[in-house]
Amino acid sequence: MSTTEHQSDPHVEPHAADVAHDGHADGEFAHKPDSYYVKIALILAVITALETSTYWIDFGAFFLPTLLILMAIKFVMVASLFMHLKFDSKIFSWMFYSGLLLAIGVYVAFLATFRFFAPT
Amino acid sequence: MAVHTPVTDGHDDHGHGAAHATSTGLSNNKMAMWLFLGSECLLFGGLISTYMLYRGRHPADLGPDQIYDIPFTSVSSFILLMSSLTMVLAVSAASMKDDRRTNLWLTITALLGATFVGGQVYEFTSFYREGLGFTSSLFSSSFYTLTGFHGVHVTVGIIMLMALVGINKRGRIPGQKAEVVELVGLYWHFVDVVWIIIFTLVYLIPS
Amino acid sequence: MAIIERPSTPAVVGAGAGAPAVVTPSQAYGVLRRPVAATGWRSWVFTVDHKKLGIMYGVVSLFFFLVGGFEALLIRLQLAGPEGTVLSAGLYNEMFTMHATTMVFLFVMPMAAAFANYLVPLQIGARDVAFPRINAFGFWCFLAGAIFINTSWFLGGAADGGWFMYQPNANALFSPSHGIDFWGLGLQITGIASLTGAVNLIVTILNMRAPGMSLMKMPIFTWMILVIQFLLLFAMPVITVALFLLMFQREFGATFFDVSAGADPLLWQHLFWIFGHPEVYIIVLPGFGIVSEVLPVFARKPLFGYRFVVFSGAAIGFVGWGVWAHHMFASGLGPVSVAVFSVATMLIAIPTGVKIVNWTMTLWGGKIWFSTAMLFAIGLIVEFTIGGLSGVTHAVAPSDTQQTDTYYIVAHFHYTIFGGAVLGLFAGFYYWWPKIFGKRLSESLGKWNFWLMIIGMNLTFGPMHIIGLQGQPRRMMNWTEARAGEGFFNLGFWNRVASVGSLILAVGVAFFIVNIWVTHRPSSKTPKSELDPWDARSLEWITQNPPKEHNFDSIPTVHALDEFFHRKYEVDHDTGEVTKVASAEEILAAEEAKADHHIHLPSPSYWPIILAFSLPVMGYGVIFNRFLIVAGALGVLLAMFGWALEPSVADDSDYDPPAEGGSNKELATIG
Amino acid sequence: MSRRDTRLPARRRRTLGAVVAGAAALVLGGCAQDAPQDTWQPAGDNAQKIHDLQWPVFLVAGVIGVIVLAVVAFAVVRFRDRGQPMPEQSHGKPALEIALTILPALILVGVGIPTVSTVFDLAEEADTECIINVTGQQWWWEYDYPVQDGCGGISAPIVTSGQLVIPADTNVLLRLTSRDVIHSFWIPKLNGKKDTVPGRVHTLRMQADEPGIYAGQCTEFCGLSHANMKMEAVALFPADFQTWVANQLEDYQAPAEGSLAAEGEATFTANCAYCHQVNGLTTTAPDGSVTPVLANPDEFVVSGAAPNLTNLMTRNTFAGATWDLLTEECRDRVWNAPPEEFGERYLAGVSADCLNEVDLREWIRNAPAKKPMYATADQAANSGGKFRGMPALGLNESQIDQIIAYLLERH
Ligand code: HEA
Ligand code: HEA
Ligand code: HEC
Ligand code: CUA
Ligand SMILES: [Cu+2]
Repeated sequence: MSTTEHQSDPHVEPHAADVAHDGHADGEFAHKPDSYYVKIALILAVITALETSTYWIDFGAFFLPTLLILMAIKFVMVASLFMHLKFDSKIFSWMFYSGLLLAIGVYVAFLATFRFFAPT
Repeated sequence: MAVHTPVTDGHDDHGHGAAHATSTGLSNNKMAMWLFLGSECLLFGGLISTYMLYRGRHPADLGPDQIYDIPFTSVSSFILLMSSLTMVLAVSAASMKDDRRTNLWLTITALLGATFVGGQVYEFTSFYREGLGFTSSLFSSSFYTLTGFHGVHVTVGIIMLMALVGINKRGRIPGQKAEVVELVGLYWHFVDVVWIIIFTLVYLIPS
Repeated sequence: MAIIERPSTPAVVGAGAGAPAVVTPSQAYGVLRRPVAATGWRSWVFTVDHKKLGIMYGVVSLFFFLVGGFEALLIRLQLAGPEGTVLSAGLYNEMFTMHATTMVFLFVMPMAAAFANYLVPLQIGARDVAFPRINAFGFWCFLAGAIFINTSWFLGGAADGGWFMYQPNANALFSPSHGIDFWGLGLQITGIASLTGAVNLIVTILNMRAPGMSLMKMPIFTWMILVIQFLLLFAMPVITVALFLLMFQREFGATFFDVSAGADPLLWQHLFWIFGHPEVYIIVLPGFGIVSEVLPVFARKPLFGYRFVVFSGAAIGFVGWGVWAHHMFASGLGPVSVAVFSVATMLIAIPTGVKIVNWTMTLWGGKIWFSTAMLFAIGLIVEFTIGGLSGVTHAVAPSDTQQTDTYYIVAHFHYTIFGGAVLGLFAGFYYWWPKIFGKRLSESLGKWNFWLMIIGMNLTFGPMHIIGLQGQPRRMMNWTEARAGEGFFNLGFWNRVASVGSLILAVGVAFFIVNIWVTHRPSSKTPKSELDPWDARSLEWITQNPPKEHNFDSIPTVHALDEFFHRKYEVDHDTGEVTKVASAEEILAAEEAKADHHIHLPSPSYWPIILAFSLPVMGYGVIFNRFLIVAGALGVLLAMFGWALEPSVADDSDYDPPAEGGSNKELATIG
Repeated sequence: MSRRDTRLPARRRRTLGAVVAGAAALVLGGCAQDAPQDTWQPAGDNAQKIHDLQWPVFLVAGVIGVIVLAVVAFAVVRFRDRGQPMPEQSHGKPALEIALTILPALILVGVGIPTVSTVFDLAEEADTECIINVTGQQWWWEYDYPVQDGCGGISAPIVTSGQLVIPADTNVLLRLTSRDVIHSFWIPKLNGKKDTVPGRVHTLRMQADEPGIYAGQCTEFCGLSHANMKMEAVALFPADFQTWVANQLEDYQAPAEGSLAAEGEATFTANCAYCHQVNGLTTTAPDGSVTPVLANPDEFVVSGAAPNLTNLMTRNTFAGATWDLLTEECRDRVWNAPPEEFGERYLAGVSADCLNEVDLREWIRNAPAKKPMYATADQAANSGGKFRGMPALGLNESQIDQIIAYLLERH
């Protein structure tokens, strides 16, 4: 239950931070008005609607790239804005995205070695 | 009741969530959560890849194209997406120390999450009735494994949200209240972004 | 619930602080009273102290080293002559599977965790890790998983699919005993230890460094641990997925690897090796970190090219993700994949070479003191290089199709693992022993230990190069005269040499155990070690031997890499002359003089061990009786609930007000 | 504590010597001794390609190793503590570092390029003259020769096991698969190994310069009797190969009426033929109708296959090439034959004088006692009653006599 764990011993003064970080853990984003988040949610809702529309409307060759791009946009929006990565320390972005990019790199390479994704 | 007098020599040696006392100035808890989420990327990546490899391996009449109910899943995906909004509002309320609204938004988030899980349970049962058991085909096993893992994550999130509300009501969140809400929020949003990927790769892109 | 203010180490007790004062707390936390014992077994079982946990990690993994070594000896006994009959075919298969599993997951990895746990907070000037209870939880998960896996020996047989457990041979159809179920579930449990440990140590290292210790002033061992933890963080979930698929298949009828259902067995191989290759660097980097500390100390020079060593470590960690398929050159990947992975694998020789060069250059121009620790470190350079170079010959994919699954591979990885990781760990034992246990191990027994191990390992694993290139496949329960050949390279002779070598190796290892006994037996005359027995360089030596419960009376401020050295010595930048300006005792005294007044240490807890030991209950449930799953799950829930309600540090108000007058009084863990 | 260890330098020098000698020995290994699976004695194109690639790599690795050891040894001797003052606290020389990073990179480019080209070379299939399907199963190999113009022409399918017979100096393409778990096909003197994965077909090129027997072994761990899953490639001059093909396709010759072998035929039909196929074997029902005896091992064996025994006595080994069908003396005659005479001796097959009856009898009496297999009733319980391997059939000695007599005629 890491959520309730405390730092046991943060005896250290903040010192010249050697890892780049901008902004503080709390601060700026905390003061974003609720309407800001509602707006983002609206955009997300629209994108989702667009995505789902591919079920009814044929986008032809654009289908796959469009879906993937929309997915990536949604992902990044939630991560940057709702999860505050954009406002928070770069270290967090770096930790999360290194996991994500590693996962993408490794698993895409792995699927590629099968040459086909799903033979039917 | 003994009162602790802060030590004045600059060594803050007991620290309750003193986010600024760390070498990077960042909170331990939050960093731990982000690391954990980075790690989770490889977990879900593995499950998604397994699904991608096997999604075409099924009897002709029991594949993704026959089974999925896109309109239904779209609605439940939308609900999960909106729970991210209510979650961020809870975090925002918590950071303004507004307990009442924090609890309200947390509760709504939990309810939306529960709706999503309910939808998933419904989806699973209807698939099952159509003949798609966990062991029916490679497609079904990898589908249920992937979405099941996600469902378990959501469920754990719901438990955390409700626990948060419960503890919050008794004024018992240890440490910094806002941060705990934020941590649960990060987890919750992560579960949501994973679904964003699953929804696109699994449901929308036909095999 | 009483809070006992307890001076933990007599050395800390200020004048007059003899009797523990008892105060009444304002609040009672948690479901149960917290454990309070400061002595006896309870002080170990419920501890959250990183040093105690480190020692427990060490003791348990050393035990498993002996177990894994015992299994290896049985293997070598079986192969000492043709048509060996020491073990039956089935038992032989269990033996090498469990030998590898034990050595990798229950010895090297947790032994590295032992060093990391004990030393990282000390090296960065912290009083504990970031999440002490999670730390305790990790240890108990490791122990619970380790015991769980090994109980399979008594419950119908151990896993028999080889340590990479290729599918479909590991299906229930082809391996009907429960061994593989134990293996999969057990590794899942020990995996939790690795994952939580990774998060914990990364946060600790990034966030809890002493003032002034920038990343580039961080001791190199801590750096390597940081790299390893990132590898663990990202590699463990991959094996987790694989193990879940395995479990669903064996227990719940899924068909992930069942070819008749259309599955592709290569899925398992990819998942395993995506984990497995980073894993081999997880195995070796602790050793690299240790010798990077030991070599400078005994060459009396700073580590040559510290930055290069740091970056090459990170580079190894990174490139290590792109080469997994070199374990699959013969699996039928197709020429394009094979070519790509072949070249990628060669790349790894570059950063590793950087390390070898830097170690060698650290020796160059030094003033070398051949302590046992130093001998092990030099041994590592030599033996690992041999293993690394044979690794490069595997990387050449076409040659590897002649080598893979022969003893030539077995030779490669024992040279890298034993010659890299294990020799490094032994260097660490001898180097840090006085720090951890307050006494030096005997140097003369240590020399015996070293030379017998070096001779033994070369006699054991050296001939395996020949055996392998002569075409003897690995995982063979026996070999026959018919295919042994004649002349200098005949398999019979070299198998016998390897078996004799393994006995010498065992005697070498036994010397280590004897050394511990001789040093610590009740009647031992070994004196307490000096404060700074090796003229060391890094921060962990600015503490008592062994360190106080709270490590540092005051947190040192760091000005340089090799902080301790620079406090002891003054370096004239023009002449390069080095003069001693202070003794270790003086430096420590100065630090203790400005001791902090009010140190809160994290408090012991029941929950980590309860939570951890609920997991194997669930494991037995999965295998034998679904009812036990529920029982275990209840334990998990109860423990999580108790845990959540219990803060790791008591509220300020639960401590006595700080003592006036600046005595070195430590306020103990609450009860 | 001893701060100085004077033994060390000597030891280092000895190590150095040993390593140089070892490296030299490795290089010379190619022309040294006679282990049947030596990977340094290529006897065909493909193995030769690998060899041409690997010996320079070993040489490079050996030289690097010797240099590293020499430098370490020198440093250890030269810079040991002889009471000199504290050394200069130098932190490194970036130029040197960079140079020593680039150098290995260049060496690796030198290794990488031929590696890649050899990988593609070995994957070449266009020049194939002959195709053979190879199937692994616990714990033996089956070879089937599809009807083809290649291999000098094969007019009807041939199924055999244990020994892979190929025409010498011909590019043969093996199509590898498996019926149960993963195995790996490896004849070191002819090519590297390739896994046989159920559900997949992998290809592997084979070519032998000269007639002879080339030993190999399954090299992917495949369960209980992995160690007893061997195989041999037998190369014959193309003309001899044609003879072999013709032999394999000869019609079934029933044993002479009233002979021991004839009794054996009946015993075999009753006890063995439901797993083992003997092509052309028939059975006469009480009503006089004659039907071919078709084995259906899929009902009894997990992998669904048992070796085809039609021409058992044309092979030299049995049960995963683990035991000889030939007595030691006769075996040596074949294995040590000069290339020109090899074909003739091999094609002679196993005569009554040459039969290694001891091992064959033991096998028929109680196969699992000889070779660890999963072939008792309770072991089979978890696999739907099917065995992995050949069970003990509980035959009496006279039945075994009959069967041996019968098998001896399977030429
Ligand atoms: C500690 C563990 C460890 C380490 C560090 C390594 C390091 C390396 N390994 Fe090893 N490896 C294993 C443990 C390890 N390995 C294990 C356990 C297996 C088998 C698993 C199983 O099948 O059970 C295995 C198997 C294995 C294979 C698969 C073999 C097969 O099964 O067919 C390959 C193939 O490429 C390989 C390659 C390498 C390479 C290139 C390195 C490199 O990192 C080595 C780099 C080091 C050097 C090269 C030496 C120093 C460098 C210089 C002096 C510079 C100059 C050098 C050159 C220019 C060449 N290893
Ligand atoms: C950390 C990893 C590690 C370590 C340290 C070792 C150490 C040793 N290994 Fe291990 N080994 C592996 C990892 C490791 N191995 C792996 C991954 C495999 C592949 C498995 C597979 O194919 O699946 C393998 C396989 C393997 C094989 C090949 C088996 C086969 O393919 O059939 C052999 C054969 O000789 C072997 C031998 C040894 C020996 C002699 C040691 C020695 O170094 C051991 C030295 C230690 C001791 C000798 C202990 C001392 C004991 C005593 C002093 C007393 C006895 C105990 C009591 C009284 C309680 N190992
Ligand atoms: C239930 C099936 C089964 C029955 C019945 C059976 N066998 Fe077998 N036999 C096998 C299998 C499977 C193998 C391969 C075992 C191995 O080598 O691992 C085998 C192998 C052999 C071999 C070696 C063949 C080769 O080419 O390597 C011989 C000879 C043989 N059996 C003879 C007999 C005889 C004679 C009988 C009857 C008396 C018999 N078998 C009955 C299943 C069976
Ligand atoms: Cu077949 Cu090993
Ligand atoms: Cu590897």
